[in-house]
Amino acid sequence: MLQDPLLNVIPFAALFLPLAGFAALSLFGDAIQREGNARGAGVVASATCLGSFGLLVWSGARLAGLLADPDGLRFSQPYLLGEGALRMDWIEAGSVRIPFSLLLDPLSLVMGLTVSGVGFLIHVYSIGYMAHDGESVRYFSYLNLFTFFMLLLVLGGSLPLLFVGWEGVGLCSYLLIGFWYRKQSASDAGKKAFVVNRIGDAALIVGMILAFHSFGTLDLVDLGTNVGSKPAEAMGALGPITLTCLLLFLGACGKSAQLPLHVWLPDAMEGPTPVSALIHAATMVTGGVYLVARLAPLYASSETAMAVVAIVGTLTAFVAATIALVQTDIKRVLAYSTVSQLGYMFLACGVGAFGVAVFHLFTHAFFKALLFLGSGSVIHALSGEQDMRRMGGLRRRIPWTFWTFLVGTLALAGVPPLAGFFSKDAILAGALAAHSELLFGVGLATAVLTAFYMGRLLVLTFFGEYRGHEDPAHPIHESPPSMLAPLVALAMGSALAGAASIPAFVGPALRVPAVEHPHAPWLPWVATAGALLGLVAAAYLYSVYTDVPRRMGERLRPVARALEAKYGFDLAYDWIASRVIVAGSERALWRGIDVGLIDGLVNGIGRGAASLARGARGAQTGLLRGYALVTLGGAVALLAYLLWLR
Amino acid sequence: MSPGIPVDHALLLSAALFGIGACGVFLRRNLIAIFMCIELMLNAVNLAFVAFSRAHGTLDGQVLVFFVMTVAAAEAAVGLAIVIALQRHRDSVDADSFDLLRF
Amino acid sequence: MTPFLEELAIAAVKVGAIIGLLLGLFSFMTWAERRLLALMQFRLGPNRTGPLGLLQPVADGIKLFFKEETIPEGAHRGLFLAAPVIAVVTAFTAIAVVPYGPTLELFGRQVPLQIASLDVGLLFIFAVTSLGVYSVVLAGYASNNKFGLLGGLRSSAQMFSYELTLGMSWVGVIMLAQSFQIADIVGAQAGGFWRWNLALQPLAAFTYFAAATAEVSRTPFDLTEAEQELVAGFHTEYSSMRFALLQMAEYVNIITVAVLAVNLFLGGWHFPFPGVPASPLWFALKVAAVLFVFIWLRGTLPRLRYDQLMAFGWKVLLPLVTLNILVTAALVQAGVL
Amino acid sequence: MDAALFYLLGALALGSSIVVIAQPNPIRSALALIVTLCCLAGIFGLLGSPFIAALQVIVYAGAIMVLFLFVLMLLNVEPERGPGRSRQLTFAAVALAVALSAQLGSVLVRGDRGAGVEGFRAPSVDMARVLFSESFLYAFEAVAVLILAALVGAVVLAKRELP
Repeated sequence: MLQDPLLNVIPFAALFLPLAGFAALSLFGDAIQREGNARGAGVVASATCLGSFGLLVWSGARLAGLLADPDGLRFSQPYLLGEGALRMDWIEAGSVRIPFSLLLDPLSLVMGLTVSGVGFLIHVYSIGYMAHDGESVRYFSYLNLFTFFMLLLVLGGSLPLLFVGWEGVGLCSYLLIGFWYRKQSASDAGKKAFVVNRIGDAALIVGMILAFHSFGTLDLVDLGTNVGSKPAEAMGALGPITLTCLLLFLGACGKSAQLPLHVWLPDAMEGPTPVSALIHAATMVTGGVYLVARLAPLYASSETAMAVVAIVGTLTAFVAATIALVQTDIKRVLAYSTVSQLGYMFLACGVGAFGVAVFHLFTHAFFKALLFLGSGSVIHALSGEQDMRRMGGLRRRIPWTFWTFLVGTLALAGVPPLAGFFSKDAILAGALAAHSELLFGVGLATAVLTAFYMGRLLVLTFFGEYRGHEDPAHPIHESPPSMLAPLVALAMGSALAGAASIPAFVGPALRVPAVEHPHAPWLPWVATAGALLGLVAAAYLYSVYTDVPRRMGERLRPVARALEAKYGFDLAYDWIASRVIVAGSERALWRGIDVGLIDGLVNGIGRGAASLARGARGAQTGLLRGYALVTLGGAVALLAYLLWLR
Repeated sequence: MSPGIPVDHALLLSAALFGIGACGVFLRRNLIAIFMCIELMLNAVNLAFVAFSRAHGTLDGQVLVFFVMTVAAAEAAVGLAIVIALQRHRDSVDADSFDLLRF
Repeated sequence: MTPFLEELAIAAVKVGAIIGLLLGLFSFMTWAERRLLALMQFRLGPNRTGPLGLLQPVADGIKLFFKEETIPEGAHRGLFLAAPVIAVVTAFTAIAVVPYGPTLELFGRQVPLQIASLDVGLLFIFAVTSLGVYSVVLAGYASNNKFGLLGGLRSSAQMFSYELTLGMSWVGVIMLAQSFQIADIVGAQAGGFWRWNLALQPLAAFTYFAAATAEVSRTPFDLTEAEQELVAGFHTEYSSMRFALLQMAEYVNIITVAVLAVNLFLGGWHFPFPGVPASPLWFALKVAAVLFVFIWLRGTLPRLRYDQLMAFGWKVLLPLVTLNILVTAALVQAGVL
Repeated sequence: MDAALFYLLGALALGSSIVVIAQPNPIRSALALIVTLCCLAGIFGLLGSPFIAALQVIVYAGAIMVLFLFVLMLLNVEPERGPGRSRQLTFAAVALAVALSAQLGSVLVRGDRGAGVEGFRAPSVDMARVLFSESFLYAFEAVAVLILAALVGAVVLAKRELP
């Protein structure tokens, strides 16, 4: 253990600071947010977030040398009261013993810094964005609570602790999506997100139980270590390891919006835009990726699981990108883009390039947060307008937003030397290294599509003529500095994050062999060409030959309809929910099991007892001597048995 | 004392008395008579205890008899009180006339 | 003579002597009672038959002997006839185990002045006297007479109410002597009247005397016979010899109770002061004194009401005797007594 | 001579116990039971338990049976007439009782006999000592409490309700 007691406390402090902010805001919110101090809540929330970030940076710097240890640093207990003064396990039941331990290694440090850093910027942004909302105290308290749970998810040293964070961020996501709960669609979207996530979470719980059953531990590091000692038969296609991995992956799918559980994320855009940026782009949705990367040794030992992860990721990336092509809502385009990019990350995991996945996660956090915040700025400028068909020509009206948004777009499209280029290139290289040409091909195609829909978005929003109606009372205006400053910061991050050698930094913590970089000097050129091709095509199609997309849509009517219907996922779920489940519940569960079986059983027992009693009451003659005679007969029979029959 | 008393015969006497008492419980209808038959059965048991006490040469059997007697006395007191209460309420001590507790 | 026959002979002699003595004492006591009561009530009493009327009991006996015996209609004949016999048998049996003097040296052998020495001693007396209740109960029941039945009921309730107190009043004495045997109890009281249980166990002595009075249905506890209300209680229907037997049993019981009182509380055959050798003479004098007290009581106290009788037995005597046992046990345990 | 006395008392006990169950008049059966009990007391004495014999007379003959007689006389119980409502029961009852008796006899006779002490006799004082000894003291106390409870119960049960 560390000799420096201060170091032992700091991760806990970083973790609990946002919780303290939440407590302060929810208990004393009205005092903090007094009249004439409309920003108090935002300032407090931002400060706690910045504090966490600072503490993590500080401990990261202090631990830099120690972090080389692949097992990371584990902080079992905060021993504020001196060594050993307060040793208690979080859960202790039979053989299950789970300490309240945090794990700080390069992986969780990267995640934690991303969460708190990007989170801080988004907090700051929110101050301006929510300035006119009457309930900003509630908003910021939720945001702080979210930060706490996210940090718990990231820093938790065991699966159950991670799961607490996991559920906590789910809760906050629900609360924030439905923040404007008076709007029907918002509260519906919140419920949808919650319900869909439950499916994944249930799988996660089962996976956790299975993991404990198979490995005897729920500690994140020990789980990875124990895999190696498992016998060969455990590695089978449907062995416990594979099964555990698949169940945990299903959980990850729910949280990270992978097929077929992605349907909640686009709807989650009903929440405030900073929430979309923070939760549904930069941090929470990457939880699934983090979980898979965290358990890299586990996944790496099961080829089946890896294949499933890779295929699901690739498919999600492609499908979401195609849907993004036809979306008209600026935030929905970004939402599908997020789904697509998360698919990319899972693709990376699936081909064994876990470090690269984290790298993309890292860069994606910057540029996607930037894009969301930029879109928020646009929406702010247009007083709530989200439909791209009623935008256009905003380039000169809101130049700060435009330029930062441009940086984000280029980064996402993968144009060098911006961040997205490096991480995406590394993913494609990983796919190539895994000798899966199909995955590589689809990945490349998705990259082109990504560039295309981003180009479309950029052109439709910022170029051409303004197609909406400007309300004289609310003229189009640039956002306040508190919103622009985070945009600028994130733009700088998006531009530069690619320089960070995350895979190399994270590598030791993953404890799986790094992917060999393929000898393909052509890859960067091809990737860049694809990105540029997509952007240029989009620019041409949506600014010069504007009726080509419409004609194409008419020509390829079924394809367009399928895309507009988002491949019918929602319809299918709706059908399942309203027909299969409702009808099944009514016919099978209610009439069949409840009325028929359970009621029948209960009533049957009652009737059976009644008829039995009717038959047996003849013995109740009320004659004392009759009863005594029966007793005597019993005694004689018992004695006879004991004497002669035994 | 004389060794001439065979313990077996005392035990057989005890069994016979017990049987007679048990028989009486079913033959009699008068509650008090039933009670007396139960006392007879208890005494048969006491006889067996005393016989065994003699056979073993220990006092334990006799101590048990003492306790049986005490319990019998308590039982007689409460039982007869119940009989008196019954007679007062129902004007009968015939066991067959108390048959309300039936189907 | 074999030792067995010798024993038998001695026992026979003792039994004969005791029975004769008791019969004489019974006769004398009927006379004494009548004379003394008369004296107390400023009357003369029977003084015509023989000197001072001493032959009156003999005359009464002869009269009763020749009287016609009647058995009421509807009486339970067997029980009616058996009741006086039970009374006499239990009365005489009880006194059989009571010693009346120290062990004597007669013709070169140790002769205890006692018909039978039983290990259970006091318990035996208790057992036999408790059987005596039956004569009263049965006599009352068998007579087919309302007064008889009521008398029987009263006396059975009274007797087993006071029997409890009676038995418990002995417990303190038994604890002091560490024996059930009367001879041991008397032995423990040797050496002066301050060693008598009357001094050491005054509460027990009082409760014993009260309970014994009730047990033999003497005034003030003579509700069983209560001439004014029940004619004569359980022996209303008796006449002739059976009446005489019942009377005899009653007086023998009184004598038994007196003898026991002397043995248990008055130091038995010991002289009140040390130095004087023990003798049956002292014993006889003490018994006579106790008997006088019984007669005296009859001449002095009025009869209690039935509820007073029960209340006195259960609510005064029983708690008192229980207290006595507790205190005695504590003192014995502490080594004081 | 003891043996002869034993058989005499035993026969008397058996005979009187049969009277107990056969005599329709409850008072006469009570008297027969008293005879049985006294015979048993004699047998106890013969078997070397004078203390128990004395107790038997005091407690059973002297107290319990007096109570029975008292209640019988108080309630003025009529003799039973006829077998009542359960005539069929009678035969079953006699048969079962005989069977039980036989079984008990065989069980008892087979019972463990122990060493067997010649001329065993328990002095009364020893009995008292055993009763107050460590091994039975608590049982003794418990029985005392039981008696108290029975006393209170009997008083409450038999008490006439106040108007």
